[in-house]
Amino acid sequence: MDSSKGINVDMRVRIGALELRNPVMTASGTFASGKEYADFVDLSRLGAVVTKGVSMKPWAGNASPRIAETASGMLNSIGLQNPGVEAFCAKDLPWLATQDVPVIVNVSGHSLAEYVAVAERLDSESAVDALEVNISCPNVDEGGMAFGTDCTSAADVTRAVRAVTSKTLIVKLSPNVTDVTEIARAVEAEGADAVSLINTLLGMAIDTDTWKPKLARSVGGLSGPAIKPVAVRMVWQVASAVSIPVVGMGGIMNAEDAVEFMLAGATAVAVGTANFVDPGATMRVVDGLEQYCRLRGLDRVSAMTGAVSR
Amino acid sequence: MDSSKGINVDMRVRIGALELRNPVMTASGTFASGKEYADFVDLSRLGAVVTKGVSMKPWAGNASPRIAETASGMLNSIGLQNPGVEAFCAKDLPWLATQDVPVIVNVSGHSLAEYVAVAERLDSESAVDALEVNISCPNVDEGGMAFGTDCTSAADVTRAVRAVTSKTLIVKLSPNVTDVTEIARAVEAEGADAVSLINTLLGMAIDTDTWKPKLARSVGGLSGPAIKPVAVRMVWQVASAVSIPVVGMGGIMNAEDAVEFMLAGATAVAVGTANFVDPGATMRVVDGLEQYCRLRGLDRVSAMTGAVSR
Amino acid sequence: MTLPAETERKLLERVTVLANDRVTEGVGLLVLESPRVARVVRPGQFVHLRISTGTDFVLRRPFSIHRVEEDRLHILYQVLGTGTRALAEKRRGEEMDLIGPLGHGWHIPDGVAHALLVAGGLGAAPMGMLAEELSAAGVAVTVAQGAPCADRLVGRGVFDATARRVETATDDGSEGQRGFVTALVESLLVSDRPDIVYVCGPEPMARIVTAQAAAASVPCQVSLERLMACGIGACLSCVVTTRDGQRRACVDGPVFDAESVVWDTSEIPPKH
Amino acid sequence: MTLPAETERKLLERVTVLANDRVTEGVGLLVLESPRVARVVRPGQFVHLRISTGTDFVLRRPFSIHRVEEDRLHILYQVLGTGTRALAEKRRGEEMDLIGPLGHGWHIPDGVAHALLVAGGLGAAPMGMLAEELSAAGVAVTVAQGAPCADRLVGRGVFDATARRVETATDDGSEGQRGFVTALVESLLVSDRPDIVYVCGPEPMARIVTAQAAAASVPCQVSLERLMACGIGACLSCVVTTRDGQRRACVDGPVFDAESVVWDTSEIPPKH
Ligand SMILES: Cc1cc2nc3c(=O)[nH]c(=O)nc-3n(C[C@H](O)[C@H](O)[C@H](O)COP(=O)(O)OP(=O)(O)OC[C@H]3O[C@@H](n4cnc5c(N)ncnc54)[C@H](O)[C@@H]3O)c2cc1C
Ligand SMILES: Cc1cc2nc3c(=O)[nH]c(=O)nc-3n(C[C@H](O)[C@H](O)[C@H](O)COP(=O)(O)OP(=O)(O)OC[C@H]3O[C@@H](n4cnc5c(N)ncnc54)[C@H](O)[C@@H]3O)c2cc1C
Ligand SMILES: Cc1cc2nc3c(=O)[nH]c(=O)nc-3n(C[C@H](O)[C@H](O)[C@H](O)COP(=O)(O)O)c2cc1C
Ligand SMILES: Cc1cc2nc3c(=O)[nH]c(=O)nc-3n(C[C@H](O)[C@H](O)[C@H](O)COP(=O)(O)O)c2cc1C
Ligand code: FES
Ligand code: FES
Repeated sequence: MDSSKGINVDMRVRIGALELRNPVMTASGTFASGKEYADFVDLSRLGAVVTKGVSMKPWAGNASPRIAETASGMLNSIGLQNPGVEAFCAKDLPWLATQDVPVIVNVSGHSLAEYVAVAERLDSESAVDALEVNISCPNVDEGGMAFGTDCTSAADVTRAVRAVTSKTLIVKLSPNVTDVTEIARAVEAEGADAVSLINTLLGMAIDTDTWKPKLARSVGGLSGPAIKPVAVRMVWQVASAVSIPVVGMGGIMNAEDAVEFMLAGATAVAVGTANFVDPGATMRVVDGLEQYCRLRGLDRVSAMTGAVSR
Repeated sequence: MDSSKGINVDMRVRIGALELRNPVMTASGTFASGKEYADFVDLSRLGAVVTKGVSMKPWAGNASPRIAETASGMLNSIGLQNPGVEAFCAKDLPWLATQDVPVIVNVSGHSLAEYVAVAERLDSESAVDALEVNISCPNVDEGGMAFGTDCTSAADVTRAVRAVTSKTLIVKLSPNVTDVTEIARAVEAEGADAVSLINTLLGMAIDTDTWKPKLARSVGGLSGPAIKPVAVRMVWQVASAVSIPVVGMGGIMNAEDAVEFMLAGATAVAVGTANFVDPGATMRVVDGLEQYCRLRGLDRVSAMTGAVSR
Repeated sequence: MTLPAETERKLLERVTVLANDRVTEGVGLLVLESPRVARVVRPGQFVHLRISTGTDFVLRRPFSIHRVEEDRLHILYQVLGTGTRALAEKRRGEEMDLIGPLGHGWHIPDGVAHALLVAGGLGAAPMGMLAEELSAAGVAVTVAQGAPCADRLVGRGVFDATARRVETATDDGSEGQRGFVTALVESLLVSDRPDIVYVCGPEPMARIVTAQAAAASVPCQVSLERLMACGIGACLSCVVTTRDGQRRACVDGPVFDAESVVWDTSEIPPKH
Repeated sequence: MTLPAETERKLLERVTVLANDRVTEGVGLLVLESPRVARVVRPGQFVHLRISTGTDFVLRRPFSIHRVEEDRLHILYQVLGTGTRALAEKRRGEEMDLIGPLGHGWHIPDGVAHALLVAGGLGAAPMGMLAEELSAAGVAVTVAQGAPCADRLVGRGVFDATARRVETATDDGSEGQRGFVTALVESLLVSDRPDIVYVCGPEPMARIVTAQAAAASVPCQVSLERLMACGIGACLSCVVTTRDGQRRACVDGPVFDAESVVWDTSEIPPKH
């Protein structure tokens, strides 16, 4: 930081036991394990890498087409395709361990037992700094979102994972619910160290030429700028309902969007769809956040968290 | 219809006891009672006019600012400002009665009693063809959306209004729920003749200059193209969950969007935010739908309803 | 005096950009060929312009008519956000569509002999045509114009051509009196004894001028900006609180009798 | 023969439009000044182009490199939807950014002496550079090209300049043989006895050619199109089912060993 440019900004934020050098994470599923972005992103300048969802056994994911573009957004129905936790530990983790960046592994499951098994398997991996338990994937038939749309099952998954992991535990919430604060409180009560939100909104698009859904799976998850107002609202609601940190995401394209989420109550943010638009998007958000703080005379980024006036 | 351009298309659709000359309605709150659009729209060429929400007593609505633009959409927190049902019957209805277009009055309430009172008051008005009961307004503190996010209260309102009206009864559903089909089934069971959806998604935007919410009320309803994928998905889900007709809306900007909703299962559609973009939008949707049918060799527009392949 | 009445009919017109030039840092002058609207627009009315035809930003943008020259509309605009940035990119020959003429413009009561026009910043935009009509009708016009600096005193051409007297104030003193335009108003109300005050500019300034005019017992009209979706009276996004209840800026305004305005927090927050 | 290897490093390059001209109804040729990518791109690779900088449509669009001329990339594109319509509007001098070079292009095995290139419609796009490299390496090139009509036989320039033989088929018989290109392939496999077949075009056609090549025991490579979000291997939106499991078209393809492809319903639905 060049002092001639003004004050030094303390960019650090804390999520559970984890101190991040800045609040900018990658959103799960949009950054793989980071290797693909290494030509565009200096991983050591990220707050954290959040990996693609990892399950116990390999998952093939859904049929194609798996994406569709929509106004200011996109639908995806990837369906958590992944090679399973063993392959992840064998291939991705060793590489990530060399990258000087906190690693948050996104944990998927078809069943409560699978969530627990993945969490347990990862607990012994020193390269893993935190788990983000995805109870909000709209793209799998069993499990996924079903766990995140009901307080009891959300609490059950959190409790069970909490019991087997000593790592920082983040639970990722679904926006496809009547009252997101209720779910947030339920997972907080079971020992989640933080919540992250939002996962994608369940959506659909139909091809008016072929009269078929644009996604082979019919429905998928909506992400991108289109959903930002819904995401900001939910972060704002949840931040005042729980006392654990909130990781905000949904449509963040630039630093100003990240500021909006922090003002709404997010301690950290994640950049998802924007990585597809600009593979270096995370770097621009990091730099832009720091620049914003400097221009506003803020000496720490965390001063923005929840600072929106009521 | 010029026969040289191909087949005649039967554009009529039926919603309860109401036969519409085509499936294109206006979305409540975006068209007032139509007078303001008379320079741009031939009202007699609409399927129906759906009025702004009408309550028993005059409502002042919310503080300003009441709108904010978002990516491919907008937030509004108008808050059902209206002069009350008496003023509506005295000023708007007589004018509407001369317009040769079916009139659907959007009914608002702070309480169950208010919904009933408005419905009762309108039952004797011959110029009113149908009621659309809005149990999904995200912009009022009591009533509004609270009724539409819970099966029991949605059923209660429907039952109570059904008891006092002989008119076609449409219930307007909120998208801010975990399972929209559950609410749709509940109102169907209580005698709704149709459901309309979606009302706006609850959203928020924050001004990163002032650190204040962009809307005076903090949160508001998201509409426009951004929400179309969510709307299409919900129409698709509801259409296969109930056997009453569905009126689809949310982000319809042109005829192709209307086709998408019909394929998903809508019998009729409503055009909202698009009226602000192009005050003649409804006319273009009517003409475009007919043109689309002609090009595809469809002799009736209703052939598209629910025709998306599974 | 009898001036043509505002038209009742709103038009949707496809218009061509004839020119779009930078006037000063962050301000442009857009000239549109818009014969149907040009024929009927009255001072203080506005048009609702569709800048994007994509879905990125869906709303139209309201702009006052600064002047009319034959079938051409002149619009003075400040580059602020998404829409005006895109507007500044429009090139000669491009087409757009607009709805207009909209709203209730300035009213010139019978018997007015001397008018004071108070413009703060881009508040000069809706006042060009007003100055022209007043002076054409034989009304003496004084203009008090304020801006951050000399460059930003936009619309000078028409004021110099029509007003008997033009006084300026700049925040940095680069032209005219250093300080706020309200200080000019204070003395002009005394020295020039206008029969009427017309004001447009940032709301805190307009509010002070309203009070100054009231204190001097001079009738005052103010043009207000509100966020607008439809622009034609249907959506209720643009309400202004008045003594007679909530009024829509797009049809009942943008010009209001200043004394009737209840100044609240509904103004649009200023941009940095 | 030794050809330069595909580069491992992906670049984000800000490029300038040097030309953007209509080639035929609904097809354009975009020439971009892109020195860094031009230097390293290999035949069959593609770039991921950011056409809009607004939020209206957020995804990039993938386009093959048709040819390279010094530091210029030539892209042949068909106007289909939102993105390509906007692309067709780009004028000389405008800037865009692209990521490239991406993907795994055509492979030229050692010992190939005679290659058959089969292009259906815009399938000619990724084959220009291939034809050039093959012929520069002394490989005899036969091109079998199909299109709806004569006009749509795009990329003819480079094929005529490099191929020993060019055979065409059009649906309407307006040039070459009437009917499908697959009929040409059937006879060329016999008459020309190629050592290798390269194919790109609509998937049903590519599938038939794959089978024809297999029946003739000639190795075959196919370039496939999939919907792509990231274009760099991270999002898994572009998977192709192969005998070795699901592969990403953007990094493991777009060129695949045709025999390994399991033809399913994941192709992009054709547009009207
Ligand atoms: C009746 C009327 C007449 C006007 N005449 C002029 C004029 O002659 N010259 C001029 O420069 N400006 C004028 N304005 C203001 C002009 O409309 C805004 O500057 C413009 O809409 C900003 O758009 P944007 O996309 O650049 O800003 P953004 O902030 O990106 O716009 C976001 C949303 O806020 C609205 N908005 C932002 N600022 C304003 C504002 N000050 N007033 C109304 N809406 C706003 C936009 O229309 C849009 O809906 C007028 C406003 C009104 C209501
Ligand atoms: C590796 C690769 C190379 C390609 N090379 C060329 C080329 O050289 N010339 C050419 O004309 N076309 C090429 N295409 C196809 C080109 O990408 C699409 O035609 C283009 O993306 C359509 O965009 P659109 O906005 O006009 O269509 P829209 O239908 O509006 O696009 C909507 C979404 O679907 C995607 N999409 C639609 N059609 C296709 C398609 N056929 N392939 C991939 N994505 C599609 C778009 O990228 C976008 O994400 C290539 C595709 C791939 C995957
Ligand atoms: C292609 C794609 C794949 C995703 N995969 C996952 C996943 O594996 N696990 C998960 O928790 N979220 C996943 N998400 C959701 C994102 O992490 C994020 O919550 C969402 O996209 C909203 O952020 P955005 O608008 O910035 O993309 C995925 C999103 C996209 C677009
Ligand atoms: C400014 C505005 C006011 C609205 N007022 C009402 C209302 O009074 N009653 C109601 O049921 N819906 C109201 N709505 C919701 C619309 O009728 C519609 O359900 C929603 O906007 C989605 O459609 P759209 O995306 O086409 O606008 C309003 C929407 C807007 C944008
Ligand atoms: S802008 Fe819609 S009522 Fe004024
Ligand atoms: S496009 Fe993202 S993995 Fe291929």
